[in-house]
Amino acid sequence: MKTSVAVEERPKRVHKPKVVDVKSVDFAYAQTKREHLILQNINLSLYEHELVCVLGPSGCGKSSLLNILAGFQHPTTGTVMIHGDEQTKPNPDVGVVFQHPNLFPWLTIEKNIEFGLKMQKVAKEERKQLVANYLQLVDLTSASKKLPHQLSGGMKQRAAIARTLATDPKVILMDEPFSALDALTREVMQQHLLTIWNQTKKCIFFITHDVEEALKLATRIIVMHPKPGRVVLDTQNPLQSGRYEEGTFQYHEKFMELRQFFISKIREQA
Amino acid sequence: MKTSVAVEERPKRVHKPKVVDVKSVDFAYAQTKREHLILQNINLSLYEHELVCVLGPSGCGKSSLLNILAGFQHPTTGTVMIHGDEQTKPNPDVGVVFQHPNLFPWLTIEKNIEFGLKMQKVAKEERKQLVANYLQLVDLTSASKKLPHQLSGGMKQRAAIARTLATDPKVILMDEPFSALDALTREVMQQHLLTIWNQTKKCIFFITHDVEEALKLATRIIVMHPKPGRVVLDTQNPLQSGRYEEGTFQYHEKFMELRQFFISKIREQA
Amino acid sequence: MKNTLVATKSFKVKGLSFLSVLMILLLWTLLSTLKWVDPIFLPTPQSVLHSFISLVVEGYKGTSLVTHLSASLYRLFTALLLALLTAIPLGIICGYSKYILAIFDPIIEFYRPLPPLAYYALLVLWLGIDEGSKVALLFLSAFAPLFIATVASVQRVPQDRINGALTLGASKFNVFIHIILPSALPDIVTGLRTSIGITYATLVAAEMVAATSGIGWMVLDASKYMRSDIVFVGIIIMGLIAILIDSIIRFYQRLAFSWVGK
Amino acid sequence: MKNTLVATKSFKVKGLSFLSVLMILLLWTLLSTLKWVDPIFLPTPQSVLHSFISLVVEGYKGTSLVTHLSASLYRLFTALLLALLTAIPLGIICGYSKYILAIFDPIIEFYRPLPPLAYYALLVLWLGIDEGSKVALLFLSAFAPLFIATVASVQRVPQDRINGALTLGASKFNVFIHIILPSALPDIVTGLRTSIGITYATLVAAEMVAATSGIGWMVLDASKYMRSDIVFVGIIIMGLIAILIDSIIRFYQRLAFSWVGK
Amino acid sequence: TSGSENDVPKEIRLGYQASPNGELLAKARGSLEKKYPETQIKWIKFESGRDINNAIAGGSIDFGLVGTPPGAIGVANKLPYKVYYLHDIIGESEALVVKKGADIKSLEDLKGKKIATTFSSTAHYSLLSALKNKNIDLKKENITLLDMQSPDILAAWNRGDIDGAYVWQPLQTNLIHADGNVLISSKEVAKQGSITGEFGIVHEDFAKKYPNIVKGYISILNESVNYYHKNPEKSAELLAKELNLTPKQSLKTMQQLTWLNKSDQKAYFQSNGKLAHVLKDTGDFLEAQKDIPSSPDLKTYQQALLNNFSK
Ligand SMILES: Nc1ncnc2c1ncn2[C@@H]1O[C@H](COP(=O)(O)OP(=O)(O)OP(=O)(O)O)[C@@H](O)[C@H]1O
Ligand SMILES: Nc1ncnc2c1ncn2[C@@H]1O[C@H](COP(=O)(O)OP(=O)(O)OP(=O)(O)O)[C@@H](O)[C@H]1O
Ligand SMILES: NCCS(=O)(=O)O
Ligand SMILES: [Mg+2]
Ligand SMILES: [Mg+2]
Repeated sequence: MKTSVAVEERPKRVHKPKVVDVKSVDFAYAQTKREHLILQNINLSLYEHELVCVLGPSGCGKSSLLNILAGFQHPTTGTVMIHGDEQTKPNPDVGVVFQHPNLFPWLTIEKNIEFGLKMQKVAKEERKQLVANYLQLVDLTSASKKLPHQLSGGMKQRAAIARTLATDPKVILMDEPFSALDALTREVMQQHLLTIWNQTKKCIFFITHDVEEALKLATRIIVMHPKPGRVVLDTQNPLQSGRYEEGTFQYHEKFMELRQFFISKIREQA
Repeated sequence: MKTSVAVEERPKRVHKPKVVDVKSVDFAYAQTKREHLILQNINLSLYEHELVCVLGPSGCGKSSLLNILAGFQHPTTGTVMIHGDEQTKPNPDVGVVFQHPNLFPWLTIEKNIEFGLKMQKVAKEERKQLVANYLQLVDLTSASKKLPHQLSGGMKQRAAIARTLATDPKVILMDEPFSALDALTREVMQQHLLTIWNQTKKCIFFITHDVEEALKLATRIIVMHPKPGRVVLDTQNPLQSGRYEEGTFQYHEKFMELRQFFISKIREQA
Repeated sequence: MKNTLVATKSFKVKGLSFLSVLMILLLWTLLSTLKWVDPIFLPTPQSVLHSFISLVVEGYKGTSLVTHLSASLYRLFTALLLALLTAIPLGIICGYSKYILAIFDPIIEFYRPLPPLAYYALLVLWLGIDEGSKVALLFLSAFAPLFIATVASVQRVPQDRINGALTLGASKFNVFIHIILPSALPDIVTGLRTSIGITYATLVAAEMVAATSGIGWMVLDASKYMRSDIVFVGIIIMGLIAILIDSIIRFYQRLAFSWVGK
Repeated sequence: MKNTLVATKSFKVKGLSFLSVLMILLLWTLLSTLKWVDPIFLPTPQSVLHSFISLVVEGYKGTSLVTHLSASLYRLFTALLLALLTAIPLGIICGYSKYILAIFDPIIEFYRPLPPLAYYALLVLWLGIDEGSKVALLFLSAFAPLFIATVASVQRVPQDRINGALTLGASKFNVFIHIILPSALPDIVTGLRTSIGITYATLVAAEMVAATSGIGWMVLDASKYMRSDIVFVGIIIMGLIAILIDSIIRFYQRLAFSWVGK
Repeated sequence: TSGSENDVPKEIRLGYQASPNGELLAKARGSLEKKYPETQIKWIKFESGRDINNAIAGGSIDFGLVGTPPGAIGVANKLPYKVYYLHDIIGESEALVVKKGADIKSLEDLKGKKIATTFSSTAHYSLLSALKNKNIDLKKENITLLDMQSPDILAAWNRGDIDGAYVWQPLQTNLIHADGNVLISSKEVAKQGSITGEFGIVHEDFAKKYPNIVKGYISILNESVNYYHKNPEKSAELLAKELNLTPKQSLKTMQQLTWLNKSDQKAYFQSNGKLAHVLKDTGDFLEAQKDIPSSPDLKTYQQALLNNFSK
């Protein structure tokens, strides 16, 4: 099916500081044959106060790319720079929010959020203050003394976001963070994320398989294709999320059109 | 938010045979207090070649209603009639497709589909023929000798549908059957379901939490509210699924409007 | 070991269990009191109760019941403590590195299924007839299940959890202390329960050679003199102690690990 | 019991395990051949091998090794067969009805943790010193774990699966035959493995009283004459048999239950 | 390094058996305790010699008492001990007792019966020797020999699990009282050439370190035997408690073995003395029975004897 929606194939020149710089990254899992490239020639720059959504069929390498950005895996060739330093191992400059909340189940919500601060030897008084702030930011002050299993899915995911934010990372990577939530909760969480993003002006790298979610959240949308994983589209979101207000954007005349465009783009090779 | 979409609050008088008749059903779980009604005063008639989608916030009693229709639970008061006979226990007149495929993991796909026929003592020759037909209907002929765990999620769910169809039930109940599938597979499965439904003209009772799915599939949409669970809206789908063709319906001028209407309807009390 | 089978015990279920115990006691009383069964084979409940009281008051063969019990429990817990101090650290290391595990794996896989009495003879030869060989036997029984549970529990720590801690700035050491240990602990405690169960089953065997005290020795000795009443008392005491020990650990598990599996 | 710890064995891992076994053999050879350790404590590998050959050729004390082995395995498998025939049907019934379970639960919960030797004394009293008491001891060891595994496996059959079968027209009887049994079978077989492990551990104890054959008796008898070489042979044979039995069942599990947990 | 004359250990651990001989009398009279008041004396009871072998191998005891077969096994296995004193030669104190109802009048009648004894002991040796002397083959005659320790034999006897038992005292008396008849005793078997006896062993290290204690204990044993000869009734009363028999029964059992004092030892311990030969014969028999892989030469047995008596 052909569409004629006009999307700019190059990201707009942004005058914000560069946070992440991926240069000609190839990647293959160690145990598999060298020829089985999972990612090929990835080049990508991410900037402050950007919210980049990554779309692509299952198995195209989205998570693999995120793992490399996080330092969980190492590129086979090429480099990843975070704020000018090469990324070699997981570190608090790069925060990660996983698909499942991944909280430490034996720690209260408060203690979970405090964990990163403690690891970075933030003084006790300051820690307390920061934890209180982030609890408030994600609206969990009243649940602070609870254990994760006593919270609902959405609350847990919010706590996970707060925990990541608390260590003040330069970039936040999120791997389908809301996919396990039910439709209504997901919508609430999207709101929350946008609010927080607008307040903290972080650079967020957000994987999703939901085109609608990408259109709602992203300032910029990346589409990947598999075998080997590569970026086939990298564009500003015409429905700039900055302008997002509930109940209005979905009536945007282009929404259905764009949705269809991205779906077909993802499917092209799948 | 107020909407002024015109939906008829009464189902259209349908001149098709009545399949299911729910009369003033109340329901409470045995172990909970009598006063904690899960369902209150449910009245519902389902007809042949109807595809009824049920929407409602989590915990409003959708699954409980389905369990009663299936005979897994018994109404505290009121009756459920299937083709004029009172529903007292699970039986092959009422087929069920669960949220997870629920296939018998030690049987091949073929044997899974054959299971119900065998239980009903269909002669071997006939069984073979029927299994072959249904395998073809759900496009699984080539996977017939495989065990369920060797199949993808969508294939498994298709096998489950074939297994249920094979016993030629009067009504098929489906509890969020596609919610565990990824977005692309789900769309394919919806297509499949509509094709099968059009071929078999079954009465299908379909629970979903996805408004879009309901609008795409249903001939009729029911909205339930919780505490106690009750039907608050029962209406024909203005985007008659009979007219569904890929790529066209979503451009229906009313789609976004209807979607918003149902979402707000579901949320009203949640 | 596992929790009592009947998980959520309704009043009716509890009542039935109680009735069942009652029926057994009744049957026992009938069979023995009416002399349908020879009292050497089945002592009367009265005589068992009487023996119990006299055991409490006078002890058995010049040693008080408490001394017998504490001798056995001392052996048991010394062995368990030794197992804790060795199996858990070694298990954690082996859970970390499959190469180190590969070194110990064949040894443990080989000796684990062996009947303890088969190597007890060797232990006695090596360590003598004193407490040494007894504790060693119990230690070997305790070691394998605890080691295996520890290895598995460490291997089971989700990589995501470790990665999560790393991105929050935890050092490798902190990951070990703050992530691996608390994650593995519940499984290790469950392993400890299995381990105690297996070790407890070896207790009487350990008191078979040249013991002069211990509840297991008491039962063995009484059986040689056909004192069925004392054998019964011993068995009942052992059963109750086992249930008590397991209950305590289960209580602790519920208290400390409410988050597990949720 | 569980699978060997090192699950996916790379070449390197296998090599290390092999090296580890080799090192132990080497150390053993050195310690014993150079007489650093007294040969009654640690016979030389040569003498153990020699004893093994002479056991195979001449047997032990007039009875061939095969006869000893088959005597032991006969006891073991008779007990297991009896346990299978009782624990599984009873376990299935108890898995179905928590009320029937409530009747048997306290009995099994009480006797399960008891050291087998504690009640062996009673069994000998009741059943005499012949095969009866030996098989009974092994049977009781086998029964509890198998019963518990069966109950749990039946309780674990997903209600959805049963409901699914009912809506496909299965009668209650058919649900039992076509759904409950195949669903529970993999867990029952795993329970059987545990059960065999526990029963095997009791094997030597069962051959302690008045046996005249059996691999366990052989080890015990040899130890009375300080024949450490034969004790070693016996232990090695027992270890290998245990590993063999477990491997066979594991092989069957992989073959028959490829669908489990997927 | 051998110890000085006056070295006294903090503790002496003795593994004993309830055999009605000089050592048991010394224990009953507390002679050792009196002689070494500063030393802790620990008496540990064993049911048979094989357990004493194990105990001394593991270093759990300093002194022990074993019969000739376990002693030969120990020497053949080069256990770290020396024989320092022959307590007694066994006579009627060990015997084959059969159930009155079992209809056993001679060894030939044992066909198809179940007989219990403690394997690797003097009793086992005597039983096997008696059968061998009559050319009775266990397999052919379907005789089942069961290995049990004394208390288990009593229980099995009372339950009717066995038809007979070759046992020592005090169990022998108990079995006779429970409807038992003596069929043959070790006295007769000894006459046929298979002598059994009970002797004391001491751990090599202990003997090296405390030679004077060994000498001291020998003199206690000598004194004990002499005391018995002078005061048999009084001795019987003392042993009655240890044996759990009446004084009268005790005296009878004491008379059923030959007590040997220090002067009697020479004949057994001097070069080419009797004891080494008895041990050698026993060892050879055990080798023929496949109980031990090989019986060493006579010299090895001779070297195992601590010769304190030829001087
Ligand atoms: N640990 C691993 N070892 C080897 N191959 C792997 C591993 N993890 C993933 N792969 C392979 O790498 C490819 C990319 O996987 P990845 O998880 O990055 O995809 P994805 O885009 O995140 O998919 P999804 O949308 O399903 O999460 C797939 O072909 C996958 O099979
Ligand atoms: N077995 C049960 N016993 C007692 N209460 C139950 C049981 N199952 C469900 N409930 C309660 O009944 C109510 C309705 O549950 P039900 O599963 O029917 O809701 P639902 O609409 O299907 O929700 P969802 O969209 O989350 O599947 C809920 O409040 C739930 O807690
Ligand atoms: N009566 C002596 C017994 S034993 O030492 O030979 O076992
Ligand atoms: Mg992924
Ligand atoms: Mg539901």
